[in-house]
Amino acid sequence: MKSSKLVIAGKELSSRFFLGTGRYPNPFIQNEAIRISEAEVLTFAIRRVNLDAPSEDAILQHLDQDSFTYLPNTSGASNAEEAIRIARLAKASGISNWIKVEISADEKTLLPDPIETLKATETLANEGFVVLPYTSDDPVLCRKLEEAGAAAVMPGGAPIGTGLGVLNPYNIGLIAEEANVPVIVDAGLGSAKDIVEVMELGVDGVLMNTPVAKAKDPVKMAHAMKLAIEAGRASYEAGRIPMKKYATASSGYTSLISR
Amino acid sequence: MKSSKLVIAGKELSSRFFLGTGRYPNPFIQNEAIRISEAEVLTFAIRRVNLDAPSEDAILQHLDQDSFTYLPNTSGASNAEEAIRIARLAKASGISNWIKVEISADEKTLLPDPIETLKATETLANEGFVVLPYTSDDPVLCRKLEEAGAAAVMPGGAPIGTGLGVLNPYNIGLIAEEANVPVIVDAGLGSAKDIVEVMELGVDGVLMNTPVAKAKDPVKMAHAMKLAIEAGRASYEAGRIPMKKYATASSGYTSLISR
Amino acid sequence: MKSSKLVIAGKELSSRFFLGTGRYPNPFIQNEAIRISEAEVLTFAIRRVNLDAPSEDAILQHLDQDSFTYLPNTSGASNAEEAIRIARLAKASGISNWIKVEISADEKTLLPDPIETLKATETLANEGFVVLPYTSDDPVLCRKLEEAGAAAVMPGGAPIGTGLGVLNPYNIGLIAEEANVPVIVDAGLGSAKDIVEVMELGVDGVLMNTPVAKAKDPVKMAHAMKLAIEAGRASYEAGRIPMKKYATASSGYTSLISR
Amino acid sequence: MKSSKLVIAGKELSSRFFLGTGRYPNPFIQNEAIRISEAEVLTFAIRRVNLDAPSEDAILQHLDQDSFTYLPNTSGASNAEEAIRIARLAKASGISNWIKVEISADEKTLLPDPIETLKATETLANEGFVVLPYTSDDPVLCRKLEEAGAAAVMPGGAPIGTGLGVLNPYNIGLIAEEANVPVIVDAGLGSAKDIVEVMELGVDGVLMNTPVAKAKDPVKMAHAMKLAIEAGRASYEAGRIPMKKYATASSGYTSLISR
Amino acid sequence: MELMINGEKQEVEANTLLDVVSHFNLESHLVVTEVDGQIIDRDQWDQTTVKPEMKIELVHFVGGG
Amino acid sequence: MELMINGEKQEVEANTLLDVVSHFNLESHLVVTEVDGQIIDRDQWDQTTVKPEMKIELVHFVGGG
Amino acid sequence: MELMINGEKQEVEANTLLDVVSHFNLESHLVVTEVDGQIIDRDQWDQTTVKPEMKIELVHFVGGG
Amino acid sequence: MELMINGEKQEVEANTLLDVVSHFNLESHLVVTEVDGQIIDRDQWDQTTVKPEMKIELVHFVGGG
Repeated sequence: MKSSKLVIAGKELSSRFFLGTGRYPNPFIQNEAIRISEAEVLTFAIRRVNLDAPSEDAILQHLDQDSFTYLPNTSGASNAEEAIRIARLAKASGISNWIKVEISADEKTLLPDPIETLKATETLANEGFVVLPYTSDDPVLCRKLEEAGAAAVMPGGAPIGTGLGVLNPYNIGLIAEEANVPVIVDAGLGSAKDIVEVMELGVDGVLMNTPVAKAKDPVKMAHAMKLAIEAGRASYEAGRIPMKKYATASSGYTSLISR
Repeated sequence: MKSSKLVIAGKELSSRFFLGTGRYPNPFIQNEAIRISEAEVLTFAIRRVNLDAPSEDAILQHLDQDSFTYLPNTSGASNAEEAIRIARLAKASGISNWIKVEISADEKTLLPDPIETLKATETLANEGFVVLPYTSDDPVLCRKLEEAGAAAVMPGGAPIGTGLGVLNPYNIGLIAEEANVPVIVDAGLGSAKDIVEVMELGVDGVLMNTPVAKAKDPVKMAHAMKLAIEAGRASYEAGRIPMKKYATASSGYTSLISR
Repeated sequence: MKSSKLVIAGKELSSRFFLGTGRYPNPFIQNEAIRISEAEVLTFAIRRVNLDAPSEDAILQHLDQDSFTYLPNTSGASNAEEAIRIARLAKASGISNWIKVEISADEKTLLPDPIETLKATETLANEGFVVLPYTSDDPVLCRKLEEAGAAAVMPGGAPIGTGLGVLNPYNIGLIAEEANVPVIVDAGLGSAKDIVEVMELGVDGVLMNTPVAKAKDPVKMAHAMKLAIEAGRASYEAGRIPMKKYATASSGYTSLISR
Repeated sequence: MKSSKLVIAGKELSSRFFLGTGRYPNPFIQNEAIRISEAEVLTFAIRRVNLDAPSEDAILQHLDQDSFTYLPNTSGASNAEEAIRIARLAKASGISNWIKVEISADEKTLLPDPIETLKATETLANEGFVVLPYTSDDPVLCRKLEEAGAAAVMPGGAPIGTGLGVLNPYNIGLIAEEANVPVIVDAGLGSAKDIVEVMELGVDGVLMNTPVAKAKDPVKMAHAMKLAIEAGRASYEAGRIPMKKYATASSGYTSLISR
Repeated sequence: MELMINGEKQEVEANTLLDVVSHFNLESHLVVTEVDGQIIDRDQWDQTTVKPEMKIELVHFVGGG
Repeated sequence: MELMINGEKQEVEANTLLDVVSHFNLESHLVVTEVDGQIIDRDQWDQTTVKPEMKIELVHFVGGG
Repeated sequence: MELMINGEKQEVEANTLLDVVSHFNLESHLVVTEVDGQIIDRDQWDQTTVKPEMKIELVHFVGGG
Repeated sequence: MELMINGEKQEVEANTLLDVVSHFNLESHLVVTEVDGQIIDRDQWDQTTVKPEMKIELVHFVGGG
């Protein structure tokens, strides 16, 4: 069963599953989860080196760098200026010019700042970054991000790490319907069901971290999510039946034995 | 990623997906859908031979009979007596002693009759049938069906053919939690999302017909549903994260660059 | 704004709100809540007199008996025989021949037993009781209860005391659509929203206890629920707008200033 | 049962229901609906006089101007500049300095433009308008509107006129929880249930038009919505019971007759 | 004599059911009685003789939903 | 003779149930038979004599869910 | 003279804005006026001279949500 | 000399940025450097002279979503 490929900024991706690299029990489970997930795009954060223990958290040392596309995020930024600075540092590493713009001023909800996110997206796109902004599910904002040069838009399903799933399927569906760039649902999903739900709404992919990293069995969950992405995409392409209020028999009522 | 196997009446099944054989565009698409679905259990109905064109609808001629477990249904029966008669005719064919008890008096909703379904289940179980009753999602009724000798219980997600999905996830989850026999969700599901949702509730399998047969592309949808079953089971076994009201960052807030 | 009246067994009721009498902080709050609720039908349970303190819980001493219709329940019964015995004791008190059949074998869910409930309903209806069975939301079972002589059917929204609301609005709506006797939603509702939701589905009334008795302010909540019943009924009678996928302006787009 | 009053820009309102004046069958039904609704705040649009029939649609001639607070909207504006112009024209009429900022560039969804809405809100608040912006349910945007001087924020439940209800109760609840100005849910609601749902989430009021004007019986629906507002507010203030997974009996299990 | 009342052994001096009800000061209460499985109406209390070991139920209404 | 087959009157020349099945070319099909309410196994077809007015059901499997 | 009123060319005999408003019998209506982008208050109508080609807006309230 | 590295005062003997990076044994790591707000590429480390009080950032990738 072949599915059409996802293409972002000219790069063809064979997986529609983007995986985060935070909060795993240990690097070995993380790498096994990454392997099983078949994810090609991995996200990271940028932080200061801990000068007392420099090698801690040096996440990339555990990975075969050639086989992935790296998507650093600007987490920790509370405005466009900070996000732009982090993006430039990430790019200077030489491993990727992709950037997930993530700007939040509210530590309780970590919800993205629409104004600052739009500013940063415009600036970074003009600097030649491949910009994937994490945004609210506001369809108008998503259109503006696209116009500002976003290579894809990444509306959240629910606040980061909540596992609440897709709070507003209507908006996500509307964004998928109207966008001219790929739509990747980012944040808030909790289970394989949530993934299939958004994929059936027509989005192009899903970015997840906590639901895999914090599952009882992260590796098996990575497998479940991989299958869910494929199931949801295939279901979307296969074209579901319409909903009906009343029942329809799967065999005719002619030739009944007892009539 | 191995998953534990589903066992019904001592028979170990390698697939948790039960597929119906009605309403496909043609036998060739049907057989391809069956093949792709990897379903082992197939359902059928019993009807009078059309004496003017005897070979019509002789469904089994298209199938390799050894590789499947056949689950004839008693559709068309409006009471226990009619269902029992149909069950005995099905068994007399010699191809299976499994029977899906399906009794409905209401052609608008095709909802199962709890009283007659319980009666027929008891009688047929005593006659040595492997009885899988299609039932409402009433947890007390499901327990009584189990006590009456059902080899598995098959609560409906929604009325047959509606594609409305799981109308009452709470009840389905409660049934899965309390049952001592396998729980197969039968009827009413519409999409791959619905399958993953019930599998994550802990049910043992799903029986589907219309959502595959009437999809725009039945073969690709059969593939989607197969993946959904696997995704949902793996997700259930991997143990999802709890839902939280507020957000949790996937990277710490120490070592932020701009603080 | 007049609404048509609810009539059960020939008795015209001016309120569609049935109120339970258990679990209030104290008799004074209970009576004030009852007064504010404007409920006409009150439910009770039957228990053994505590011989060490006979006057405890003698609920009726707090009420003006003439202004209410009493609906004793058979709570505690785990089969038809026990329910029938309790019903006869209740009737022998001389205060009411109405009975809420409530039969449950499962203390965890308190879900009603469909088979025993049907048996008890038939017997008691034949003995001249006005029978209002508490039942699951199985539409076929509700029809059978009606045929067995129920004066009204009382499907549960969710398990007793959970406050989960209407777990299956589809079934409740179907029951309201098909029933030839009044439909009173009993059990599981948690808030005023839940009441309006079921009333808009076309049910004839609601029976509630815990959501009022255990609210932070039971009297104010009784008021809220009373208003909710009226709001939901008026909304049902007024005929809501259809849902549409896309927007419609409330002013035309001709004569726009800036075009 | 007294409820605390809603105050906007120093004005105490005795009703939490804001009513729109578009799309009624005729002025007489409209006025009767307004009277029954007990709404104090009425919304209007500004359009060019039709020079061929000047008196058409001169809505205010039908109303007693002293008893209401008028809330003109900027509908038809597709950017801040147009909205500001319309606001100034509205104010020049001398009947109100309140303005509902409504800016949309998309005629299919009529969803508000977050960037332009924020701009217009800031400018108009500085000019001394009492600004109530219609906005998406993005909690961060609502906070920025508040900081920009909005007297209240009006997140939409769903796109205008769809009657889809509250697409994202989580966000609406979060906005109500965090806002320091009144929160009025505007647009997309369809029924009395939707009103009670948002009021129980803690919002301060609801603005509605189509669900009343286009109901089968607009006057009775106006009554239903008025009751729903009161029911929802009282329920919110009374403090609902928590949801529980399993049941709780409303009478104890001691002193059961049959044990 | 010894009676089984509400499931418990009780020592009560009584000839009739009325004596039993009075023993617990329940005449004025809305109490319903059952003797050996038979419901006895209030107006039959004084004509209902009780004998040792009889099973008597004294029930009433309590708050419920 | 006249038989009631699958609810309809049919004129069939037949001595045994096998003749009836053959008449409709159903020997090779997975067809199940019932005569006057009794299920007749395939291996009994040739020994089952049919008489006028007998009620015969010839059923098979069709697609279903 | 020719004026652009509400986006359409109109031939109106008028010296002041008040004449224009009167021309359409709108004095008694709750109408708001804008001339070449400037809002003109009602009490300025009679002192506001109109010249050919001026852009005039005559707006009012209509039903809306 | 005293430098402000990653927001903390540090006493480091260094002439060039490379010396600073080496001081913390980070040459082999995928570390990115910023000096007084200017990003300095790896190949400029040895030519970038550091002076007292300079603000230096040494950052790297960590796990994130």
